[in-house]
Amino acid sequence: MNKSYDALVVGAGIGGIRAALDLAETGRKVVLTDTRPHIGGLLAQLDYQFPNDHCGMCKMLPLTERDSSSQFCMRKGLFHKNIDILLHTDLLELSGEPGTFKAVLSRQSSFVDPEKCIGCGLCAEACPVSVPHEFNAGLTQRTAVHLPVPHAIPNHYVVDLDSCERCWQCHDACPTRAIDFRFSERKDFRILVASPRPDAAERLAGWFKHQNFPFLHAKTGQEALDTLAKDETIRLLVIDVRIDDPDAERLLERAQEIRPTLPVVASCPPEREHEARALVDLGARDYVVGPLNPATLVPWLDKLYMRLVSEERIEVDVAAVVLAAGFDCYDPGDPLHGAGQTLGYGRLPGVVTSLEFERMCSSTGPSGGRLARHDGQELKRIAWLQCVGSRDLQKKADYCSSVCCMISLKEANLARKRTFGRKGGPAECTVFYMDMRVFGKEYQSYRDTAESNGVRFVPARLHTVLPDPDDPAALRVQYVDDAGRITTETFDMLVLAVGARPPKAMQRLARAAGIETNEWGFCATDYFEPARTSRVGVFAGGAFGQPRDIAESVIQSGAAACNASRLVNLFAPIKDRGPEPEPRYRDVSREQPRILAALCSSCPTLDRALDVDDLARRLEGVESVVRVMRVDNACTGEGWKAVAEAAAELEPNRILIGACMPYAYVPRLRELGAAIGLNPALMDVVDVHSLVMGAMSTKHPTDAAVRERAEEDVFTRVHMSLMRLMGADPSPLPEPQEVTRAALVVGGGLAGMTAAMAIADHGYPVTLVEEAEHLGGTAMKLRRTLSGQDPVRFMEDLVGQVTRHPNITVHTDARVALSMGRAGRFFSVVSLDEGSAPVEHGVTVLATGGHESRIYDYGFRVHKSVLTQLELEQRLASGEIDASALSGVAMMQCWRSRDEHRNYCSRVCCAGMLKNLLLLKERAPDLPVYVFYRDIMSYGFSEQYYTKAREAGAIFVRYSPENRPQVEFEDGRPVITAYDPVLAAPIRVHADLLALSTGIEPNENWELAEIFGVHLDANGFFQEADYKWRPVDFLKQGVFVCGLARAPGSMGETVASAKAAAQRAVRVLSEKRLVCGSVVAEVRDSLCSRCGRCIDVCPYGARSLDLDRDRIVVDELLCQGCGSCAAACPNGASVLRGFTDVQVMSVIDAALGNLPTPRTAPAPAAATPESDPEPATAAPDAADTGPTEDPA
Amino acid sequence: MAPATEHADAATAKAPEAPRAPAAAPAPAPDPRAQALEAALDEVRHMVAGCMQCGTCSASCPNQFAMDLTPRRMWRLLLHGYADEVMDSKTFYLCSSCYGCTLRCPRGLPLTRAMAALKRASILRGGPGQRRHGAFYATFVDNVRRLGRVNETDLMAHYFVALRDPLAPFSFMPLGLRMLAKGKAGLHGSPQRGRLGPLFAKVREMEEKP
Amino acid sequence: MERFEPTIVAFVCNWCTYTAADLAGTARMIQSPNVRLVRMMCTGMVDPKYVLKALLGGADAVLISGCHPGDCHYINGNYKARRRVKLLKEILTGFGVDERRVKLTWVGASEGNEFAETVNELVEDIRELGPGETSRMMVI
Amino acid sequence: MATTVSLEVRDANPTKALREFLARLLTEGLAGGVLAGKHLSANGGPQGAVMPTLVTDPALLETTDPLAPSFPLNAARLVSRLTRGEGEGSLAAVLRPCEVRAFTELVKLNQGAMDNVILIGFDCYGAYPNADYPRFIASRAPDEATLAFLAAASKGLTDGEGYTLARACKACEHPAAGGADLNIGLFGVDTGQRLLITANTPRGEGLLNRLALSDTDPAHAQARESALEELIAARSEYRDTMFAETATATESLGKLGAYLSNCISCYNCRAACPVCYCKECVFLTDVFDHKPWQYMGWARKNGQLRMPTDTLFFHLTRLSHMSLSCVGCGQCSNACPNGVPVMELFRLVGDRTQRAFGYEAGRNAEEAPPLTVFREKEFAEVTGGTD
Repeated sequence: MNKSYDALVVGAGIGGIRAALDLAETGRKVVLTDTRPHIGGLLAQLDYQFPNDHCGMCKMLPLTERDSSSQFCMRKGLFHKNIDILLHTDLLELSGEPGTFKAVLSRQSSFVDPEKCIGCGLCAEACPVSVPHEFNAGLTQRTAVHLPVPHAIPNHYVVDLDSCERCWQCHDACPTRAIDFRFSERKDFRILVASPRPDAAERLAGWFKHQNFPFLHAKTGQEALDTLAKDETIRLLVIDVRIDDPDAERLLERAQEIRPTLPVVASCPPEREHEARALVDLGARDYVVGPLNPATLVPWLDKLYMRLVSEERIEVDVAAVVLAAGFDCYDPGDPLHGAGQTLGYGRLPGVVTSLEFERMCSSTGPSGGRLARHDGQELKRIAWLQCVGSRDLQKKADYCSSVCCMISLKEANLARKRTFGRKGGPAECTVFYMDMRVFGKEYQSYRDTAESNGVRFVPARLHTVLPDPDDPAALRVQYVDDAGRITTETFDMLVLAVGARPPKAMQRLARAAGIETNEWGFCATDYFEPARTSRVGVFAGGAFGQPRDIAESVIQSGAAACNASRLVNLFAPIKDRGPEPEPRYRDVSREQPRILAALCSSCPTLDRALDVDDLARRLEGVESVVRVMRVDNACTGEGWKAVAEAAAELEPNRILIGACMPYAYVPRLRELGAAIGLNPALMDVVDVHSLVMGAMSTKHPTDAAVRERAEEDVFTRVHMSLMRLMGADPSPLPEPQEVTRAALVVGGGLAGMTAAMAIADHGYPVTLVEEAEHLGGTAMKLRRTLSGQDPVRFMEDLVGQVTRHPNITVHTDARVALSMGRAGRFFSVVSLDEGSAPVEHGVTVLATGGHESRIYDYGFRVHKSVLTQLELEQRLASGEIDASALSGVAMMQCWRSRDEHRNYCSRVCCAGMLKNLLLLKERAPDLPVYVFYRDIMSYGFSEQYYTKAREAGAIFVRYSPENRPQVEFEDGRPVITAYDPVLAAPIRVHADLLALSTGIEPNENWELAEIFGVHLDANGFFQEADYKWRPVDFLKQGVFVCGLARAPGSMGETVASAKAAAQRAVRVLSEKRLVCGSVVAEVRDSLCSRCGRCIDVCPYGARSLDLDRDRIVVDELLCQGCGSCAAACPNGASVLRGFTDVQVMSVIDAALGNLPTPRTAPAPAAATPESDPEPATAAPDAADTGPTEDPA
Repeated sequence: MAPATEHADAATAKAPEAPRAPAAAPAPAPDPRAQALEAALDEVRHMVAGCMQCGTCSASCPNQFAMDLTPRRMWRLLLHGYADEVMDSKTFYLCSSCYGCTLRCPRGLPLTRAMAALKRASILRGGPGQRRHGAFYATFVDNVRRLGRVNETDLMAHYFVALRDPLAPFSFMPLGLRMLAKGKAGLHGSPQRGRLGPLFAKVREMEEKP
Repeated sequence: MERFEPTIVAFVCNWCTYTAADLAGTARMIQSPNVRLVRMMCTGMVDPKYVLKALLGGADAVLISGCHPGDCHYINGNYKARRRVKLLKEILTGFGVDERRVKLTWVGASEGNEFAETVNELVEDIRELGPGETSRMMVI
Repeated sequence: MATTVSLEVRDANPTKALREFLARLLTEGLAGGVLAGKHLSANGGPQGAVMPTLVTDPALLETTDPLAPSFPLNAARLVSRLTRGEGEGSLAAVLRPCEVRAFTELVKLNQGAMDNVILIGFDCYGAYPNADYPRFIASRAPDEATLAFLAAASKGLTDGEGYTLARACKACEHPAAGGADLNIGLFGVDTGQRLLITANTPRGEGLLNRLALSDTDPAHAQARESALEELIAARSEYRDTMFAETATATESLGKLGAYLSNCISCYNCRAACPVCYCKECVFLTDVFDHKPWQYMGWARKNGQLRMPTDTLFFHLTRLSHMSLSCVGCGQCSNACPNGVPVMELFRLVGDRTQRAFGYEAGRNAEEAPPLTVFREKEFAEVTGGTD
């Protein structure tokens, strides 16, 4: 029987992780796969991410029930009790119907047993291979057996079979026998060769005598089929394309019928290679071209064998699928589509891609983060060239990759930071661009900051890149400036801002998943529902459907998860889900601490480095330790069984495991806890191996001093853990809180209605409050989308669905007057015409929307000829404006946007302009249309409409904020005077109409912000918890934000954010009771003076003064366990569980060897090296030395 | 297409004087030649409409140094409706059809073709500019047609005649002498003479067919 | 003569620096064996008491290390830590404790080499300074 | 500009004038109670401590003598108790400047409220340590002793046989109560004729309006300013000498240990400290409830262990907790049974830490305590300039 999951998420980058977590947190079982050997996708390589130039990925981790997932840096890894992660795994096939899909996965083997690999690296030392390391974008070399990423925990080596030279030295070097190339099974790997050549099998057997594969021979197709039919032990079929009776194609088809999972490969003479390729298209795995010779065939076939026997085919039943395979970076070195040739990429070492530059800035990169020229000289002048492989019809990319502008800004910032304080001053940074696309929420100010920090922006495209004749390591670049002058400048480095491309295996994945791709090879998605693919039940998360930045990817994944969750819900409603069996833990709060310690000795490292028996003896002497046992395999089930048995015998109330890679064991602790009835918060795992690994590989392990040192180190570390565990608070966590399983959605526009529908579809009652008389909001005013859909019908349908939905109560003409409570349990009052209505709800979604700004300027509202783009859209739709009767139309972008008035890009205006422009041009092709703009923000696939608009003959005139177009009126008709930078001359445009892109403003939100205890940003939008990682959350849990109230966005983006918010809301509602994390703050009221310092420092607002009871209270769901309050409290009235003063101070004592242990006890003089100081340094001043506090 | 722009202040403008084309005043008498010219220019406008003014064409042009308008500005003028400025310029005549701009244009515009189309339009239009800038071009082609390859001496002789400028030969004298000295230009006849005649005839035949 | 090996208690944040320390540890970049890592959830929870306890208990130096400003998992814990360390330095330097014995740094998750560098630098500094006074005093 | 009025003194007895002033507050309903130092025994004498006393009956103000050079405890904590939570009627508290500043700190820590209290400070010449005051007053009548003190102190003569002004007072550079609603001016004033009353806050202004006292001659106010400046200069000089001595005496941790070697961990200093507001000191909680094996471990490390333990730890921790709020009232030294010069240490360190954060304890109720706020870019030197 197949393992079954609620959802399959393909791609374990940031998008996939978000989708998987969103589903897992609502109790859905998820299988998360990635073709790479690590999680994190592209972001594993990016240490710094705009717009704050730091990481913060960990902020994605669950906030409620924190204990069910990992609580450490996500670069190390991730686990969640409801997620199974399969790396090195591809989706082969997806069959069946939504709700009952069957997915076939194939997991490649890394040939290194993760249960045995201790990451010592001896294999890599032995490996003779040297190939470019993908992690560092090829800037460093790696061996065939290597660590894919430096920071994963546990970090296991993997063998890259493609580059392996089959010398087997790694196998011999491995101290734990973790590497397995399956030597012994070759003799059972029966290979059937279907070839007309009479000696085919004998010849092969001769070549493979070392491998000893059994070869069988079939001279005709029929013979091969007969053999297959009767001999089930055949493991591989080799088809020579020259076979007849039946021919190769037919043979392959029939063979697949007889043995569907049998791997088949083809062989062919060079002239018939196309036939072999055709066989691969039909399902053969690979082919080999003759004339065959043992030097190439043997490694090829042997590697094939190793793959076949070690790769795993996994079939799973899933209800829904989320595809989040992200994007790849454009390769300018690609021989077919590369732009590198003209730009010197691959030829001049100073020309690098943005990804390569990113790695150069990274501490784990080739130079450890030190920026230098390739000849070692200081990097003084760096240039970035935008749109390499994007917005380039020649490179088949009529789209904008959306992220490169911001990446270049970030890299310029980084470059300046990395070179700051150096003698010659920070590096000079120059960005060559066409349009700086800073269309995200805070991106304009990000650009402004870069500009004020000295980053230079040049609107030009570099053309020629040559080595500088005076300084061959530098680059001489040429471009034409606005005035048309050829300009030559010298740079030390040129960074190509490479665009996004569909993932390499996109075609295969699309075929396997049965989805359509768009003309650029990305997943085709629905305009209004960008998370929807062409196949029902298969959703697109992250940047799979379009290149996106982190925030947008996270939102997109939330939307995909929400769609998947809705589907899963049809098959297994969360509401009806039985409560998970809660483990019952023994109450040990009245017992003295009794610690069972177990040291893993499965790996020889520890024993080699120190005297483990002595160590165990010493540890047994530590206070509260009842036994120190040695476990053979702490990493396997058996090892844990031994611990469980000992626990049953000794009834300890604390357990400490000394093993390697503690993070890997956290899920095990939960299991052990359930098995022996002890709360896992009273258990811990301490790493005892990494400390001695250094000693083992670099120093002679038999040196007594080294061994003693190692023992001391390990002892101290374990001792510290014992002390922390000893002080662990055994009292139960705060009582979980009952959840009111209903939602309040404020705002009845597109976002509010979408969120309400999504929550209601999960079976929870929703109260939808709209201030206006009717549902609909701003989206109701739209008449057309850029790609031609009908928003009116879409909105009318949605309003209809919402009004009819049995779980949704709609209040129009209504406002929220009051709200109190906390996540899971709110009480609000809605004031209506006919009085007020109380609402009890567990979550709140704020979707109060925004509107087109109106600023009375440029003759707006004075002259009839001036109107906003939205008005133009409506009048074009109604026929009020007849395009053919016009003699000229002018359009003005960024009107009072992206400047001191409203320093953000409203995102939608350029698309709105293009939409009206194209409609005008469609109706009157010869109508002159002039667009005055700063940067056209046609990000993503809307770029194609910009191209179309240009092609349709519209004239775009760039202006700078310092030199804005001037508008006068002649007979009520606008006359615009502007400076055309290309003509280097002013121009005057006479038009009948002037359409202004006025931008989006949020609706008045401050009152709601106050009512719900959330914040607004400087522009009046709601301030999300974290721009990148928690875009629809507030710091206050249980309240979510979406739509224009969060940030400007298109209808599709609004829908996505609404669904993402709904999914977050469902996460709270899916629990009957909400449980806090085990690291949570508490108040010892008897000590508390109510000074309120803890309230001031709490970043989550989790603390408040309860006036009725006159005490400080902690909202344990809001509390994330940062401990700020504990540090701020002078007398320990505020306590963080797991990190109490007693615990930390005794850990410090243990760290310093200040606690009694059997060995230190009898001979204090020889205790530690520190206590044996040099006389000369020990007594410089009598007052400083002696027992100064001697009462005598 | 009625151009609706004008230079606001011709005195400060570096671009040539703009014709004040009345917004809605079509030419009174449709001259077939003018119509053909307008159609030819429209074709070019259509070719370059997708231009984003990135300047790659200008930067990649090896002859840009000699042009009076950079290619980018020329496309821009054309799109703005300043056909005369474009027609009066020698930029497109200086295009040596290296295809550098076409290869590198991120919008994939057929710029070399557009240059050639401008040359054709210019011939259609005639006028003193065309004679001046077109002289070399016409002489060159004629030279190739007659001799089967370029004979520098013969070319220059015909060019000077076409220029109708008695002083022109003197300005080229130093270069001519140096070339003669290095054997780069000679008076000997071409063995290829007339070999391209059938090719030219075929092209003309093809062009004349509708 | 054996080289003086300083004992350093390092309070590192669970998110960034602990990861970096792991990275440095697995990459074996840290030369001194005497760095005792005490994992805290956040630098913002490092009570001045802990630093004092470590120094009085015989540590030759105390290192506090967490996420870069703007990168704190808990939003702003590192800013609070910076003020506390400022305060501690003001107090302790007056009593002849060299400023270098209390060190605060920001080390991001992938900055294993920065962590190793920080530690190695600190070790060098402390070697130069010699053992802390308290390692010879009978104070707790 | 702050209003300064003149309070007429009859019989050359400013104490009496002050009593009458306080009585007016009670009888005219401007305050529901008056908290001020009061001689508990009418005759003074060796037992004659002057304790803060809450008086609601104007008739019972007769031995009230806030100006007496006796300072048995810092009354800020008493005002804190009287103002925490919902108050009943308003209170007038006559406090020394250091008490006003301590109270301001406590208000920031939510330990009291300014709303229902009129703070009346006065120009403070200082006070004698608890042990010295009985010797100072000897057998004199309270008013007589106080008047004699004021007369002598105005000439800078405060020390006599068996009694010297507390060092904290001698080193106090905040002798006037700038943060109080009203400040009674004595410095440079002929206190036989008048007292000056200055309103520092709108509430103080309102009060003075209600009391309708006559404005003072600007010359009197000017004279007071000069005297104040002079006094501050003298005290600052004394303070700097004291700082230098203390800094030398504590220049290493070893010396600090010696400095504190007489400490018996009685925690009187923290009990007497007005700004140590914890309900219970952490050093008295179970956190420091060490197990016998822990003591043994510590002892074994160096072969011996001073008991009681945690002395240096306690003082350093208290410095980290309270030095930013230290107002220098000197009650810690006053309370120490073993003569540990605690005040000197706290003033020295407090001066340093407060300066580091640009903060001054008690200066302004609006100023946030340094550890409760932060800025994104500050103190780059702490991390060596990296961020």
